[in-house]
Amino acid sequence: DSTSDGGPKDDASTGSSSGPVTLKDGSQVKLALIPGGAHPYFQPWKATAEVDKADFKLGDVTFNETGEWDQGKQNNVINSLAAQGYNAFGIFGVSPTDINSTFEDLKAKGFAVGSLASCPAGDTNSADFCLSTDVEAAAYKAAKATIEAIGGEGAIVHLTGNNVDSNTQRRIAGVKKAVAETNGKVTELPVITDIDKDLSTAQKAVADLLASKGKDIKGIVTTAYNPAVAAADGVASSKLPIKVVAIDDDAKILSGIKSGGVAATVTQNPVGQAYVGGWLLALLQSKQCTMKTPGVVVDSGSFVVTKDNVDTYDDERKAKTKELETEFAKQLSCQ
Amino acid sequence: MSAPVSSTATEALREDTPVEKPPRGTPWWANQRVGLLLLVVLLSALFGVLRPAFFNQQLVVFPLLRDIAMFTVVGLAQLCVLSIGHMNLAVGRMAAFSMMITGISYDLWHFTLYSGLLVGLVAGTAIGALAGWVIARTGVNSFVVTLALDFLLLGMIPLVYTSLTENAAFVTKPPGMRELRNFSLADVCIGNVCGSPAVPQLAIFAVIAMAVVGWIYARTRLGRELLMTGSSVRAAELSGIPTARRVIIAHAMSGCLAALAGFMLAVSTGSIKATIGEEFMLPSFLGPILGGTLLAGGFVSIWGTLLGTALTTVIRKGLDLLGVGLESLNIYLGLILLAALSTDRIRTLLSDRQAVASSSPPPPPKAAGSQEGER
Amino acid sequence: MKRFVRSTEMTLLVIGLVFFVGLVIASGGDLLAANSIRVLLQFLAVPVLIGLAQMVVLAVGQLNLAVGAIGGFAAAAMGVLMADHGVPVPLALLIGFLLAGAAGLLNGVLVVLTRINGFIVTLATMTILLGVQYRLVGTRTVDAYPQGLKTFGSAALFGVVPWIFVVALIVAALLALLLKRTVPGRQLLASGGNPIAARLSGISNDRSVIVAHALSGAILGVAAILTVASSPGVNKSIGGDWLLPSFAAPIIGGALLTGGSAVVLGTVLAAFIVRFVDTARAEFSLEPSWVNFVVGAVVLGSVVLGQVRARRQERRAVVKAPDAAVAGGVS
Amino acid sequence: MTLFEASEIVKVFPGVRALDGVTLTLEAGSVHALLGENGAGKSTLIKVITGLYRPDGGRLLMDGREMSFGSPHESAAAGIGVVHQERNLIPGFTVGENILLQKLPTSRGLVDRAAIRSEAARWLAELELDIDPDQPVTELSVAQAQLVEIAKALSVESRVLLLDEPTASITPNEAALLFRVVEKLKDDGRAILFVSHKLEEVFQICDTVTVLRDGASVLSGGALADLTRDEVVDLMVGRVHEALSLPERAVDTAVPPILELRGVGTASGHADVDLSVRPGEIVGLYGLVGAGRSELAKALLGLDRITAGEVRVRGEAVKIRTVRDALRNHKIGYVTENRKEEGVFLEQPITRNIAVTIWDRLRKVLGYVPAKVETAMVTSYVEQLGIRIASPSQLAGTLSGGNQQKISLAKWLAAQTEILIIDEPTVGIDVRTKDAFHTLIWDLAANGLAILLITSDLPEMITLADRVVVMRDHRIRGELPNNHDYDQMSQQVIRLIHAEGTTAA
Ligand SMILES: Nc1ncnc2c1ncn2[C@@H]1O[C@H](COP(=O)(O)OP(=O)(O)OP(=O)(O)O)[C@@H](O)[C@H]1O
Ligand SMILES: Nc1ncnc2c1ncn2[C@@H]1O[C@H](COP(=O)(O)OP(=O)(O)OP(=O)(O)O)[C@@H](O)[C@H]1O
Ligand SMILES: [Mg+2]
Ligand SMILES: [Mg+2]
Repeated sequence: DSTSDGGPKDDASTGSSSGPVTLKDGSQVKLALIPGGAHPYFQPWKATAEVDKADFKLGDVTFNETGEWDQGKQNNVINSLAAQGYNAFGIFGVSPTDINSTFEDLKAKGFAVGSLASCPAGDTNSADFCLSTDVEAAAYKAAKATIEAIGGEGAIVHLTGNNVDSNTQRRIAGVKKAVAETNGKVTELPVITDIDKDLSTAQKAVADLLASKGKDIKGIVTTAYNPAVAAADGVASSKLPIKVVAIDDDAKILSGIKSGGVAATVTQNPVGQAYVGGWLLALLQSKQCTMKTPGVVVDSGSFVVTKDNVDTYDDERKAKTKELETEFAKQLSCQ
Repeated sequence: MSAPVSSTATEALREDTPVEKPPRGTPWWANQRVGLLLLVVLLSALFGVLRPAFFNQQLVVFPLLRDIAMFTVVGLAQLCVLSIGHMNLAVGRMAAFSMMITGISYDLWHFTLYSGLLVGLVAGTAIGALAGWVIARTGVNSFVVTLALDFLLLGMIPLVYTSLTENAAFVTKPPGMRELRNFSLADVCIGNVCGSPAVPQLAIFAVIAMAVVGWIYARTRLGRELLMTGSSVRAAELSGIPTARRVIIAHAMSGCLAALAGFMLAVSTGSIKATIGEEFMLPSFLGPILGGTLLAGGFVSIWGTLLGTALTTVIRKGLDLLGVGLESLNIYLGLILLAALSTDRIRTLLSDRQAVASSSPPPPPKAAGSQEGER
Repeated sequence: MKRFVRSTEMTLLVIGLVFFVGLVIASGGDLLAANSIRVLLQFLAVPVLIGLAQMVVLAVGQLNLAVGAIGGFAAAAMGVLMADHGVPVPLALLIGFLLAGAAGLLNGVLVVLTRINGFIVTLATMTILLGVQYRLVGTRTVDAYPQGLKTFGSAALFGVVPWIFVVALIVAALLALLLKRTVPGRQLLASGGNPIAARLSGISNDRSVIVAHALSGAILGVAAILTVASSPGVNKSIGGDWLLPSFAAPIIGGALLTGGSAVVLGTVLAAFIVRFVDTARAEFSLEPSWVNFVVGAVVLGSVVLGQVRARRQERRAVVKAPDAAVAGGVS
Repeated sequence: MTLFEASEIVKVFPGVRALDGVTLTLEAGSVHALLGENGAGKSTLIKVITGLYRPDGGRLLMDGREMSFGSPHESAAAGIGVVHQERNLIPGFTVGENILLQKLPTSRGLVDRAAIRSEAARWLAELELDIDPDQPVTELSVAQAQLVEIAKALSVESRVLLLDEPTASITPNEAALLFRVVEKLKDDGRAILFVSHKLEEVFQICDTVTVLRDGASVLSGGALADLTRDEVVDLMVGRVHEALSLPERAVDTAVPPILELRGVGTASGHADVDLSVRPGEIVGLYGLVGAGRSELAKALLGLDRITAGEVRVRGEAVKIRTVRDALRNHKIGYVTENRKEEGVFLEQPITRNIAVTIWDRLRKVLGYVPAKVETAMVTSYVEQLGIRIASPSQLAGTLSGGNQQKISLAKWLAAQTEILIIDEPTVGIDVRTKDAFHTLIWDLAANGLAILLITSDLPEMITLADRVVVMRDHRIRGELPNNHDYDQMSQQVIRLIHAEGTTAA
């Protein structure tokens, strides 16, 4: 099974305190968690949604991933759910440049909306809040981890996803920043984008990279799922002394960390996003609280996992989740 | 108009051969459009009964109609090239290309909403005409040319976006765009009478497109010549139709409509980005073909395109509402599609069987006559 | 021989060689290293097969939009059988292969039974199979299958020629033999070349259509096996990028969309050329977008060139050849 | 000895009884003619015999034994070879493979190429054909292809050979070759069924005859020797058929030619073509298939490049670039020889098929074409040409060949052309319709149209033309005034065709 992080039961204990603000009545809240499409990253949301329901006694929760990475389809899904009575939405917007329009529509109809796991592009966030990994910071951390793994010197290369996505642009910036801080000791080869569509594309790109530039590369930092899997595998089979830093904590990647094939991975906090997001949305929708500054952006945290902390990183993450609740409590004005 | 044939010859020609009758008109229930309409209505009723929310004006009907409108325009874009027996595999990418130009016009040149649209339509027309020109000049199959063009644009568009924008999207919204996205006919009033809040204003674009395309194909010389070209290029060429020009025009129309669909998508999702139109290809074929437009060319149906599009969109929406998860969604979609297509076939067969009794001569064997034989 | 010199295959061979030599020079000879050649060939196996899978349906004037879906679904089935149900490798691969063949067969049968255009039928089956693939693996990447298979997937003859590439070549050779030298193969091409004449000669076009689709499915089954063997795991993205290359290879290879042409060698050579573009991209660290751009330009260029050549050979055709309905065949 | 018998065959298609109790008997060592007007059911009978269609009634007997053929395969195995009316070769295949397609020789599961070569060569030799079995069929001439089809029919070791209009698209010389082959096969004791609309041929080579009318046999197995041509025609037509009599028509030679070619050469190889047509004149352009007549016509229309000489229309040198140009600016029309592919739009209504040339004239604001005016215009031509239709919106493909041909002609009349090039107007068209066509063409000329008539049908040429121009190998070989005497004219024309070098008339 690939969803190896915490799992719902563990998190239930984390959340049982219900944070500093306790939801009075969640029974009118029907919560929908909507990822952009099917992706391993979101799988913890599914279980966490159920935990939200139990912990906060919500009217109903649902998890719907039928958006298929298409903003139009996702909008349809959202509208359908709204029509069926769901009134609090935690959404990962497919298109960061479009999602504000969707948020505005929902807000106009009186729903509570949270932007989860990704924030809208640009400086405005039309949702009530955004709880997401700061992708630039995460990429920065990943690059740092890579630089550390290669001993602070040499060439690294960054593999990532859809070039025409503002989050990708942020990731590229994050890596560049880390490289720039080494004052030229570490150099970065041209970024390889658009290889997250499917595993074989990623695999081929990695193999070609290793064949043509393998000797010059000391480290690979990946900020998308398929390239991460492919890079770990490709480097292992090429037997080149290249350090790979992956993303997320899919079972495959964790086993890579344990076996040493993957130097580090940067995990994010999907459970925290879904749990805290659900709690917040319920508070907002039940009109118990309002945001002091609507549209506030909060980093849900990113964690570098290496062989050393592979067994314990989840505790760190749970602590962060707790911290998030207190942090948000400050942003709320409640009755 | 003086007749070049004398009355004696006319007499001589008027032999006593029997009148050659066409095959008996197909019964009303075998008409594809009627079948589709029934199917759409029945399915809507079914979904409505299962989930009353299906008739929620703001949250279901409004976006549903907006989608139908947009995909109808997409279907019309394909229909224009189908009419000459061609295909346009680059519909989506043509939309992306035109919207890129529109986006530039908004972002860099600060155009108004409609002048930007106009620039996009021109760009779409131009790229479509280019495809048509290559096809007409080389005689290479349209499938190949538009596939290659698709690859080309697929490569080119992201390069432009990354070099021109920060977020890989043009986010400047000219005034009016937001309103266009959300306004319905309820916002259009004549005196005290306002339209329905369930009908999006965007749908007007589709209505205009349908009217214009319908007019062209039903009433004008251009439309007829396109259909004749689709029926048989060689006969068309030898009848004095400038087929090369018609090919270019059909593709240009396709590009123009693709641009319009791209605009509708951009307005309804929010921004102009490189991935616009990525999901256009399949619906572009489904709508017209379910509606009875021939892949081989020579016959188009505008209403059929609307109905075909409506059918697929309604099914998807219904499944959404029924809460069908991703594990089953595509399976059901595919199965319903196959079933819808097969019932159409069954209807045709049944009506053929009815015709056996009558004494009219048979229809000519279709192009692929080989497959039509007895065994 | 003379015919060969003027053929598409010859042109492709020359283009391919020039391209390759250019790349070798650009890489300062690195490309000739055993490992580089191995990587080059490793990722040719599947493109060759998917090109052939499309070519064989094009040969009867049909097309198969479900190439990626059939391959992905079969790969997912194999992965799940081995990883979740502990089915022994050979059996799992066999089942996956048969499933792919059956899916192809189903396409053919549906086309013949319903008389719906193949374009639409395969579109529908594609949608269904994508759903099934997702239902099988969800968002996981399944990789818990025996090491032996993976070893096969990455092993190479003399460390240079990957076994999976050898398998692809064997399939290509068998397909060529089938189409050129066996009665069913000839009948299939006859149906594609002139369906009416074929029927009058007692050939069942229906059977040809079914055979072609089933063959296409079977070839995709092999492609799925090679994918499972050679990739880090199986997930829902497998097959997602097969559709366009599946058309590019046979079309560059000289296949007629109207049917009747068997261009196995051309398809293989075209796959090589597309692969060289990939390699060039890595060599020059270009954005992947360039690959699409170049492939688009190459396809367009080669068809236009081919057309010019055909024109020169056949000056007599006065009226332009009709743009035949691609998906024709059955409507 | 009766080899084969079909008795009381019934075949029903949706809406038609194509065969209604047809009986046909084929004797060994004899050539049997199967006659009937278009649509009488000749081809359908052949398809029933070869197992392509399953009959709805009746029996098939081979050597007195009842047979039931499920597919062409089975009939071939029983020794029935057939040359269908439709062209029947697979383009990508070699001559050898095409000949043996029905039972490709194999060895160890693989197609045996050597066997194909030798066996095909055997059948080609039997027909005295000098064709390489390894040649692709796409390189064959029309006549060669036709003969290869006959080799294909023989290759199933056929004792019964069915030939469905084998001479429709070949010249008399090639037909003569074919007939020699038929004689030979007949002497070998095969039974041959011969379908043709050319009665001269039928009387030349057939022994017995069956006549079909509207799917029923009105004469089954009569000896041809006992019948006259007129009797046969009457049987086919179902009433007394009057021989064609055309009124007097004189060409005013004082009028200058409206179309004139001077030393024209084209990209497809014509050289030094001189030709002229006056208003009211019918100039016959005769030649063997492939002589380049249709190509010349197409070059005149701008579909092929003219490389030398000049074309003068109404006394002015012109350059015609497209068919549209020819039509609009010079009032030249071309009725193609290839009706189904180039002449009519089978899937389009009759209105559009005829109006296609006049939309230009009808169009109003924004290209709008008023449907009423269009239909009225079209209907007037439908009436004048006696095109028998149920409604103007009927699809052209539902009409018979003759009526389709009339439509193909009508669009040029509607366009009010003054120069009309008519290419093989009566190929595959039955006697009665043919007569109607001849009257029509004659009448058009009498009304002042200049007509260039391309035909391979010598009787037709001699009936209609005022002058006969003979073309061979893309060059004019001579010109003859026509005295309408068949025997004399045909001799002169054939002599011209085979003359060495160029002779001027
Ligand atoms: N496959 C078919 N389906 C339906 N009707 C058919 C079919 N084939 C032939 N017919 C009809 O059967 C009748 C006989 O046609 P057939 O082709 O046998 O005539 P024919 O005598 O060969 O004419 P021709 O001299 O023009 O070749 C016609 O009315 C024709 O339209
Ligand atoms: N149906 C055909 N298939 C293949 N080749 C053809 C065909 N018709 C003509 N050709 C070729 O085209 C060239 C010129 O033909 P063209 O049609 O101009 O001759 P034509 O004198 O008009 O003969 P036809 O009596 O067939 O009209 C020849 O080389 C001939 O072999
Ligand atoms: Mg016939
Ligand atoms: Mg000709």
